[in-house]
Amino acid sequence: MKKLINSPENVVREELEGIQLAHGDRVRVSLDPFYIARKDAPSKGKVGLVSGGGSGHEPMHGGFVGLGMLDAACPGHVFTSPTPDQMFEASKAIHGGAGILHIVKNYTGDVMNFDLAADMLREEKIEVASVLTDDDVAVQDSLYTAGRRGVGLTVLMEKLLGAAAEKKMDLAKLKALGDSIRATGRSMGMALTPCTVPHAGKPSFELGENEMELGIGIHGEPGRKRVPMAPADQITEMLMEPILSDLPFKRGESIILFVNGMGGTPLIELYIIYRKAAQIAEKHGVKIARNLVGSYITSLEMAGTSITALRADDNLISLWDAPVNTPALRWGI
Amino acid sequence: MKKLINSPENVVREELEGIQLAHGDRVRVSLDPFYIARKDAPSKGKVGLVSGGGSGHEPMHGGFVGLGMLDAACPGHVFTSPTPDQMFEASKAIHGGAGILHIVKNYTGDVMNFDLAADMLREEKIEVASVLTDDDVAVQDSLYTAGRRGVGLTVLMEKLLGAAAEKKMDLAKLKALGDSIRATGRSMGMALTPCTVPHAGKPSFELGENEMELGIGIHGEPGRKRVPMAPADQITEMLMEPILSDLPFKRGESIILFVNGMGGTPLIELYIIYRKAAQIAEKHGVKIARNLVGSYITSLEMAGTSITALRADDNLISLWDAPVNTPALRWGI
Amino acid sequence: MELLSLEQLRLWIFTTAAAIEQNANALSDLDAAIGDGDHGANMSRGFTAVTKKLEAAPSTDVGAMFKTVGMTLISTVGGAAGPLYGGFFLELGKQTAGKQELDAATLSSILAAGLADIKRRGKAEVGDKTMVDALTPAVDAMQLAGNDITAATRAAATTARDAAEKTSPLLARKGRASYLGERSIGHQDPGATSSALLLEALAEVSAK
Amino acid sequence: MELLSLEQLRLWIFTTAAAIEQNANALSDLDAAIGDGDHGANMSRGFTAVTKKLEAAPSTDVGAMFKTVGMTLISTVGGAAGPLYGGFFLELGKQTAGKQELDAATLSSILAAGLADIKRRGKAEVGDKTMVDALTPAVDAMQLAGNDITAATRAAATTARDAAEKTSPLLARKGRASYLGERSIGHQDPGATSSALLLEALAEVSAK
Ligand SMILES: Nc1ncnc2c1ncn2[C@@H]1O[C@H](COP(=O)(O)OP(=O)(O)O)[C@@H](O)[C@H]1O
Ligand SMILES: Nc1ncnc2c1ncn2[C@@H]1O[C@H](COP(=O)(O)OP(=O)(O)O)[C@@H](O)[C@H]1O
Ligand SMILES: [Mg+2]
Ligand SMILES: [Mg+2]
Ligand SMILES: [Mg+2]
Ligand SMILES: [Mg+2]
Repeated sequence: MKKLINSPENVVREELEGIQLAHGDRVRVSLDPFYIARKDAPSKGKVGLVSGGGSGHEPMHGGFVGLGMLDAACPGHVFTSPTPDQMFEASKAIHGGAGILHIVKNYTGDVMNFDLAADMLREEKIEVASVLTDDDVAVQDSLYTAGRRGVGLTVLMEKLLGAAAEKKMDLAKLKALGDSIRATGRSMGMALTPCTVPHAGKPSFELGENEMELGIGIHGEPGRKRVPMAPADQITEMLMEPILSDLPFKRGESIILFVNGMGGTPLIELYIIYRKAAQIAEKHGVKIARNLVGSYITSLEMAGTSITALRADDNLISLWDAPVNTPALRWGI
Repeated sequence: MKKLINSPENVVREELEGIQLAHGDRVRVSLDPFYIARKDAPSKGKVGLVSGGGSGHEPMHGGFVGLGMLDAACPGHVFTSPTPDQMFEASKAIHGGAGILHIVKNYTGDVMNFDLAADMLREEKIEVASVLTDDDVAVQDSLYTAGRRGVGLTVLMEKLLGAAAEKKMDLAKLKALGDSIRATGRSMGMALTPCTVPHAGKPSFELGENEMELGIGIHGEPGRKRVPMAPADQITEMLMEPILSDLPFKRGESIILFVNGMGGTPLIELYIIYRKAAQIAEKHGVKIARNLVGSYITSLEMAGTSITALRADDNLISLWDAPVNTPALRWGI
Repeated sequence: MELLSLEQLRLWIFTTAAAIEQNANALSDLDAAIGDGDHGANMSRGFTAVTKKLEAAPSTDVGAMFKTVGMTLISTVGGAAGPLYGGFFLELGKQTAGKQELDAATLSSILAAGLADIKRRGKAEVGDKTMVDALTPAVDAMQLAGNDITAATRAAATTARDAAEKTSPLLARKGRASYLGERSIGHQDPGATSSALLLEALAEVSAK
Repeated sequence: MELLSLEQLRLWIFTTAAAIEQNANALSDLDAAIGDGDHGANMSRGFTAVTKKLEAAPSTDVGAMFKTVGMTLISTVGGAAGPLYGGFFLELGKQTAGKQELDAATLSSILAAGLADIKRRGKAEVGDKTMVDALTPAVDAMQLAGNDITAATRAAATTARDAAEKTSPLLARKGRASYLGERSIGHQDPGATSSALLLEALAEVSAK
């Protein structure tokens, strides 16, 4: 394992110290318990948006703390969901009196820990609601599974709800908006290489020179199946077709299209993927109203990509265009 | 070699088509010859800023085309400097009547090709000046070498000159400003892994599990020396100390500090590097006025980092803060 | 043996911590195969913190001690195992408030209550390839074993280890492993394995 | 042989293109060791384009043909080799404007002029570990060899190959290889190697 770290135990703390030093103008970092909060929080009468999850997905979530997006983010250890005390303290720290909305990716651990935090907050008479993301079409949803994983849609969810919260939308309406975004966004990802969790010290799986993993999550886990290596255009089809047919996205609809890198994939390759994804959307008569191309929800240094499509009406588009000022996503200000 | 590409020959063209599809609102892509230009160029009376270089360094340079930065960028084949006809056509396309400034990284090929383009432009009675970047302290400058390489400083140069050009600074003044930035910026980089040029199909060098390359450039070439793997804090010292002592940066001075990823390094590691780099600057009494952390000048999927420090007076800081709206760098608008 | 004292129950926790520490890599390897490879690290981080806490402030009664264990696990383990094991020990704490010692009947009934809390929280049933698969038969075996704690806990430990191994052929229906579908078959469940370690430690302590 | 015709000189370019194509990987490997691994790809991209151009529009005289070669290399090769080889052929073109054939004296004098252009552009001297190290002794050898083109070009080719091999122990002082400092020692220079291929092709054509 070769990494730019000092020791596996200190990765998250030292990263947080670096974020404080680099972005202290916008965020305030707590080291006990770990969380990153907006420097200007709490803002009176605004619903507080709090997310969190294992580390190793940077810039998500900490890089999305700031005006027009999250009020706080709770980083767990690498690929391990954070603990209720983090979510509790972070939520209290940024509570502006209008309640708290937790944005939670659908993993057993994340869900149970955020539930415990919500219970603790309610005991303090703080109103709490939560929105789930479970957009990964690679996982079949059924009563007999943990349900679909929350992946790329989480980034769009945090941007869009952040913009709505900034406009002082109330908790119930935010929760409803989040649920409708959850219902109309779909994603799928693939990997060319595994990644190495620092404290594990070895790759999360082995992959041959002519193999790739299709239907991966964001925790270095293997995908739904292992398939032979293919050209970028074919890979893009293997991701786009299941995404488009799952909802399904219909002819004439508009979408926000998000082509994401898994951490070790250079931007030049993401544009080659975006090129084909846009051609496929066009072929299906789906209009790309807005797009995002880059590595925003990652699995450490894993090489690979994921694609997310979200149905976008004019309201969603105006929320997308609204000003955002975070370390990782910024425009309009 | 595992990459998200269709064929080595088409990498650059397909990337450019993807950029056109993703960012057509801001840029106009020419496929013959290859260049990326501001959609709103030429802008009357504004000096046109044109840069370029081999591909594989994304987002540099194409991702920096837009308001407040470059008017055009010329991508060569991967790690191969572009040709004079590209620079000539791009410069003509964005010329607003106030002359053209070429921002050139100091590599024999880049310099000679831009020189040929400048000759062609002068034959068309277009005023041309050029600014070099040669900020890599790993290379000893002397009459007996090709001089120092242009690396990370190029990103800051393009941002700062872009802001000045937007303010309608004339060609002579821009050239002088660029030369002063060139004189006061220093960089150094290292690699944990090589990278693989698509048409080569195999890694640019071999590196053991406990080795790293110190003093690399941005073309996948080996560094000045191969040294044993070390913790992030020590690696940061190996980069920062030569940078600070070379100029040298003096106690009480302000700098813009840029911690860059080489393409395959996750953001979480860059913040660990930034943390130590900021501590070292502090120890030397050097004030970090502004910072940039991310993968902006890369070597395909290489894992590694480079650090750039630039002396920054109030004038430079206000140019840094000026609005910029490009696919890869955006704020204030 | 008829009774387990507060001191012996503290020793159970310390023995568990040592066992987790020893098997941390093995647990993470199991998790890497069908999960995300952190179960060992999560558990050892948690039980290291628990050990510190208990050594710092010796609890006055069994209930208080279990509560400390549960709270500490919840705030240090994270992931799925944190709330599940944390809730398990909180439940043990509720059931033993004020007690200084436990007999076999009480011990098996509180473990049953702890298991019930895990099932309530995680909604897993036997056969879903989770820690529930190890704990359920173990608790049953203990209830049948009667009043000798040494024998009862040994029965529970042996049953748990076998049951954990039997999770290997199962198709996961809960937790991360369920994302793998068919690919989850043929790997032993890490949580069931850590549960077996927990009960093995209890048997060891009860044998002394 | 006393004279090289326009047709034979075109054949020289085609033969060079074939040789570059054959050795593209070898040239890139040499460049990977002390540069950035693209010299083979750059040269073959350039000479493929040149071949297309010349086949599409047969030039009317030697100068026009060399000019086409130079312009095409400049707009397709890129890197350091593009302007250097491009400028080299542009210079050959200037020297041979309107000519239909060349004798040995002219041939060696125009090659000397082309080399001078490379040195002017690249500011490299003999010993800097560049293509100049192969071209300089080759051009000298040719001038000494006298009026038989077959013998003169053969002398140039052999000298160039030896000189290219002799770049291996040198410390690079120009181009990317110079960034490696001491580490550039022990590797043969790719540009010197492609220059040797260029002259070998000329010798082959002149032997027919
Ligand atoms: N819903 C559930 N009910 C009971 N146990 C579960 C459930 N989900 C997961 N587990 C247990 O948790 C273990 C994984 O724990 P751990 O790896 O620490 O958390 P995570 O899966 O969040 O990384 C699994 O092996 C399984 O035994
Ligand atoms: N200043 C120079 N003068 C003469 N030849 C040079 C000079 N710099 C580089 N070269 C030649 O160019 C070759 C490299 O060409 P190439 O790899 O195509 O370009 P680049 O170095 O830009 O990738 C070197 O092997 C060397 O022979
Ligand atoms: Mg986990
Ligand atoms: Mg090159
Ligand atoms: Mg796990
Ligand atoms: Mg080269």
